Amino acid sequence: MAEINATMLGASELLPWALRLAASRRVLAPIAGTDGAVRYLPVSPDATLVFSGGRPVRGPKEHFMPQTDPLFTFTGSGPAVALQPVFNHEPAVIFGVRPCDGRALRSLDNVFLRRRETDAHYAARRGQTIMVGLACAEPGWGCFCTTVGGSPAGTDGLDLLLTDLGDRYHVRILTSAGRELLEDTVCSPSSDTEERLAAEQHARAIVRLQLAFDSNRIAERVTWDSPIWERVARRCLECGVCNFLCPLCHCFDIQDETTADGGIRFRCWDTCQFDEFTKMGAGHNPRAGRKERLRQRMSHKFKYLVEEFGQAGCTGCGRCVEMCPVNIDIRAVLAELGTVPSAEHPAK
Amino acid sequence: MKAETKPVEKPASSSWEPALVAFLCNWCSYAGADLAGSSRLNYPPNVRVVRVPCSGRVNPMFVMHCFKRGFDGVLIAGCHPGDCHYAKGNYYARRRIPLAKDFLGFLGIEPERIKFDWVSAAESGRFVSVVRELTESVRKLGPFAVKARNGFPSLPTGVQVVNE
Amino acid sequence: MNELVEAMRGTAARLLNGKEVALVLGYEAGSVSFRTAPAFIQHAEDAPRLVWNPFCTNNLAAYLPELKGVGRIAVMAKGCDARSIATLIQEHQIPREQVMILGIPCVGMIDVEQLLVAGERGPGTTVTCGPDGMLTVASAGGQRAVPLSEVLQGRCTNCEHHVPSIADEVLGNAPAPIQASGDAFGAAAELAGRSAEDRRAFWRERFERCIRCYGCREVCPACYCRTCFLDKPAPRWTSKANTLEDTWMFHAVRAFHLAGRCVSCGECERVCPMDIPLTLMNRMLAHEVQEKFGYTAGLQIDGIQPLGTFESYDPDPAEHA
Amino acid sequence: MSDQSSTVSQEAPGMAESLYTPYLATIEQAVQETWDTRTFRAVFCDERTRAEFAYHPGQFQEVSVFGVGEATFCLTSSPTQKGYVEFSVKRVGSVTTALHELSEGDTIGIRGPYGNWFPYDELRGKNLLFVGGGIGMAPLRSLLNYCLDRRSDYGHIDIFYGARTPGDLCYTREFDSWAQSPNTALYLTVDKGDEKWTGHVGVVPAHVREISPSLDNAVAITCGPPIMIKFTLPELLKLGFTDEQILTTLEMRMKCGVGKCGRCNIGHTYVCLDGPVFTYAQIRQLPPEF
Repeated sequence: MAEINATMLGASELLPWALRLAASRRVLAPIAGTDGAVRYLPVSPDATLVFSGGRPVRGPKEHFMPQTDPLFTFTGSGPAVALQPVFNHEPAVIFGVRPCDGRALRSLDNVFLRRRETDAHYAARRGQTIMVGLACAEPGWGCFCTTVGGSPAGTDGLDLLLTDLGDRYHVRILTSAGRELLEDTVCSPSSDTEERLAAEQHARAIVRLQLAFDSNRIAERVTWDSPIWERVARRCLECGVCNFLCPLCHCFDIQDETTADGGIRFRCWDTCQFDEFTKMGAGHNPRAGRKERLRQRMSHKFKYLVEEFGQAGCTGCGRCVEMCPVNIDIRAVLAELGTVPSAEHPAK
Repeated sequence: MKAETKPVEKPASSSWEPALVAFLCNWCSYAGADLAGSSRLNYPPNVRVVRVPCSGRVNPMFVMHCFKRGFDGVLIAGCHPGDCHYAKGNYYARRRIPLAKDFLGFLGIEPERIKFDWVSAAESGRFVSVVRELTESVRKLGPFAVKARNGFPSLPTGVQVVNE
Repeated sequence: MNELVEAMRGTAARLLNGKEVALVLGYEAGSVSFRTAPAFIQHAEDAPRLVWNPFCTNNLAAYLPELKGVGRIAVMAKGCDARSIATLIQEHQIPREQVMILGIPCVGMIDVEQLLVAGERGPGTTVTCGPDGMLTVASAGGQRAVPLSEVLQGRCTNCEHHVPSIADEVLGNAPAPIQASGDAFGAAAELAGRSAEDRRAFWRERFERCIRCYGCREVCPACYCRTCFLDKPAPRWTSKANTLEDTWMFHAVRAFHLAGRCVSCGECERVCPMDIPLTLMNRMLAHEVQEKFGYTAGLQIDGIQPLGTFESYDPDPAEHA
Repeated sequence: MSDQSSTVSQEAPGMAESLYTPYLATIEQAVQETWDTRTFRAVFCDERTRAEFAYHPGQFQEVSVFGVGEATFCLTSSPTQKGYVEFSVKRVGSVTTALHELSEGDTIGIRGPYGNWFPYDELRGKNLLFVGGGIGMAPLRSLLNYCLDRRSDYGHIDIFYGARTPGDLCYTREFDSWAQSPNTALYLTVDKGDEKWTGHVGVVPAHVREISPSLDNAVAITCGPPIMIKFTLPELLKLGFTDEQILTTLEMRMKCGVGKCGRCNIGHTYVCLDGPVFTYAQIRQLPPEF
């Protein structure tokens, strides 16, 4: 018998299902706070799940890469120091993951699992997390996933993909882990009409997304000596909004914090836009100015990662576009890079 | 004040005693506290004294740091107006500290946890009563950080101190 | 409004051609119709890039402290921006003669979050601003007209300084003042009226989601310290760990550093990706500073700010002890 | 709080150990090299680590002072020196300052070794020219002592070493043994001498030019401040070295040392993984951002 790869779930079943799953693992979903701000938080019976609208400003990245991630604790000082490793992980399910954020995990996987040695902290969380995706019905004005090879109904990195059909969800089953998850709820087979409705909804979202720039051979056009860097970087404020909201920016710092009888070594998000990111102890900074740092951000995403893994470090989620305080629109920069001639760095 | 101060250890609530920091100006209030000691006056042992050159030296950031690190109350004491060793340091403090107190109140720190007063080198009795007042009002409010488990501040989100 | 744009471009070209200034800071079209970008105009032929509309929200004063040495700079300044510049001059961050304030009478800036409703936040939406103060939002769902006055940013609804009080030139004709509909201290007063526990809970929920991107700090014209207390390795006042305490410390100290200096331009709150109502703290402090010391930030370019001075008759804590 | 229900376990099921947990080590000796530089000799606390911590000249490690943080240092000891590791620390920031304040017997953390290394096998039978400046001698010392310990494997060795003042020269206690090794020449110089200095005065590149060591079948290994490298390279090229015959080691700010934290990249090259040792030919392929 052929395996069923799609099913239907009543909209009212969603929260009860999530709560049932929460009995045995950590279950996160986009949940509104008292003032409406949405975050991926543990589900609770009185939670307001936000499944409509565009992707939340704050994505689920922090589940895999917590902003502050303890690595180990230490006690004692002087000659007597003892270390205690900390691994924060547990089986988890994340609901309402947009395809751009799901796809972003591929890029994080490349860095944490494939670039030489495996990062056990990330790997443990990644291996135990099931991703219940939600097809994006309302792309934001900054979105450009289709330009970089994604789709509002993309399935990369997801185990299930839900499509909102009003009173019910069309559920596409993508992995066996996703299939097992469905054993905890009541599903009904999808009809041809429902299949069609889901496909139409996907198509409607895709149609709305225009190609923002020519991503073909983009790495070759992200040039070292382009005059764009200087011009665009001039208005950059060097905050970390773009990097911290990015679903696949992964750079981190490692720091210590002391507690009453020892301390904790943790890593925390860091951003290449801050001056101190590459500043060395004696004061030399290889990326000394905002021009260098803007170039690093754009080049890392559209050149270095492409050269290393064959895939751009961007899924077109549009967060940096929409949230940049000074309207540095990565789409516009990349579109212009394709047109502005530049004196190339001799070696490249 | 050394910013790297270790956080206060939180004793079990049954034996809880307010943990207070007192910023005392070197010329008056510290001498007043010293006199209280040498006069064998009794005062609550809850304060950790930080000697500062002048009440004007007390950056409101110091006060915030105390609460951040889990203390339950803060005392700032200096020379009476007109008596400042540096002529006017305490006048600056008289603007900054009350404003900081109001502001911290806005963030949810009860005003009774912060005391700003004048204590001269001769006023050992006044020092004792100021410390007593603060200790008792903080005792009534209860511990700041522990209570704040459901309030504020709390243990770091996502950071677990495994030894706890 | 077109007249104003013409005046801006003409003035910028004149100043640059006449070598009166080395740089004109203004606004240029953004990547979408409801955003603009700060523009750095150095040549008269680039002056036509300048635009003006109710999306020119950035406070360009933020760029001034690090543009020392560039030469004289002309800055397009709304009422609030001009107050920021005045504060910078007062704090000796830029000499008065190095900055030419081109005052722009402002009818208020649009809160885009409020303007675009569900269905309009997607690709392809355009907003046009009519001369009558009406906005037309065209989206996949159709067209909609909204009066500007209904979608103003919070800071603009209670703005009392929409015409720059300190300017070398005021461009265009001053429009009818916006009727201040809100009380600047209103929301802060409401919070101040709650119990201490409620206030803790309120801030806890908001600070807890701070991602420490420091957008608020970077966009703030008054946050110009070369090394912020946050970045000092020793003493280390806040950890890079985004614990609640550290985030609390960051916001508390930052707000307090702005007491008597913040001009309520509201940029910190606008750029905050986590929607933390940062200006509540600034408003509360501005209100207290006004009440206690009778001082309003940004209305003068000389003198000393209230926390840098004192009066012998200031209220004494011992009196009510 | 109920939302902090994450489990804390010592080991992730089926997962490798954390890349970020250091080995504990004890400071056995701290030598004051100059007014701001100390060389630490550390011995791993765990006997197995002591035996298994194998490294090559040119590699680096992450050193922890618990409660202060971690910083990157190259290994300056030679793998032929068994039982301990050495690294030199110039006092510039918070971790280096904390290291300087430690005493013998204190515990530190060490992760590593990381990065690539000088191709000491390929260098066998070749003549070697070391050119070091200031603290830049630290990584060279590892290779130099390795070669001197296996003297017969290598050809002639010329060592150029310079610093700002005589007081800034590191490893002075080893100068005699370097100079007295067979078939080895040590050329010292300082930018500015003092009353006791009788040696050469002048910058390193000029010293190289003056001596103009004639070496065939040679490889140059250089490390020092960027300005020294900048002026040394043309001298080496004039001496007939090709881009492939010049080795250097690059320094970038690092946190993880294992290619994850994302700050030591020069273009798509991660210095922690693909470096720190590069030939000049490789460096010319990199964007000029170091």
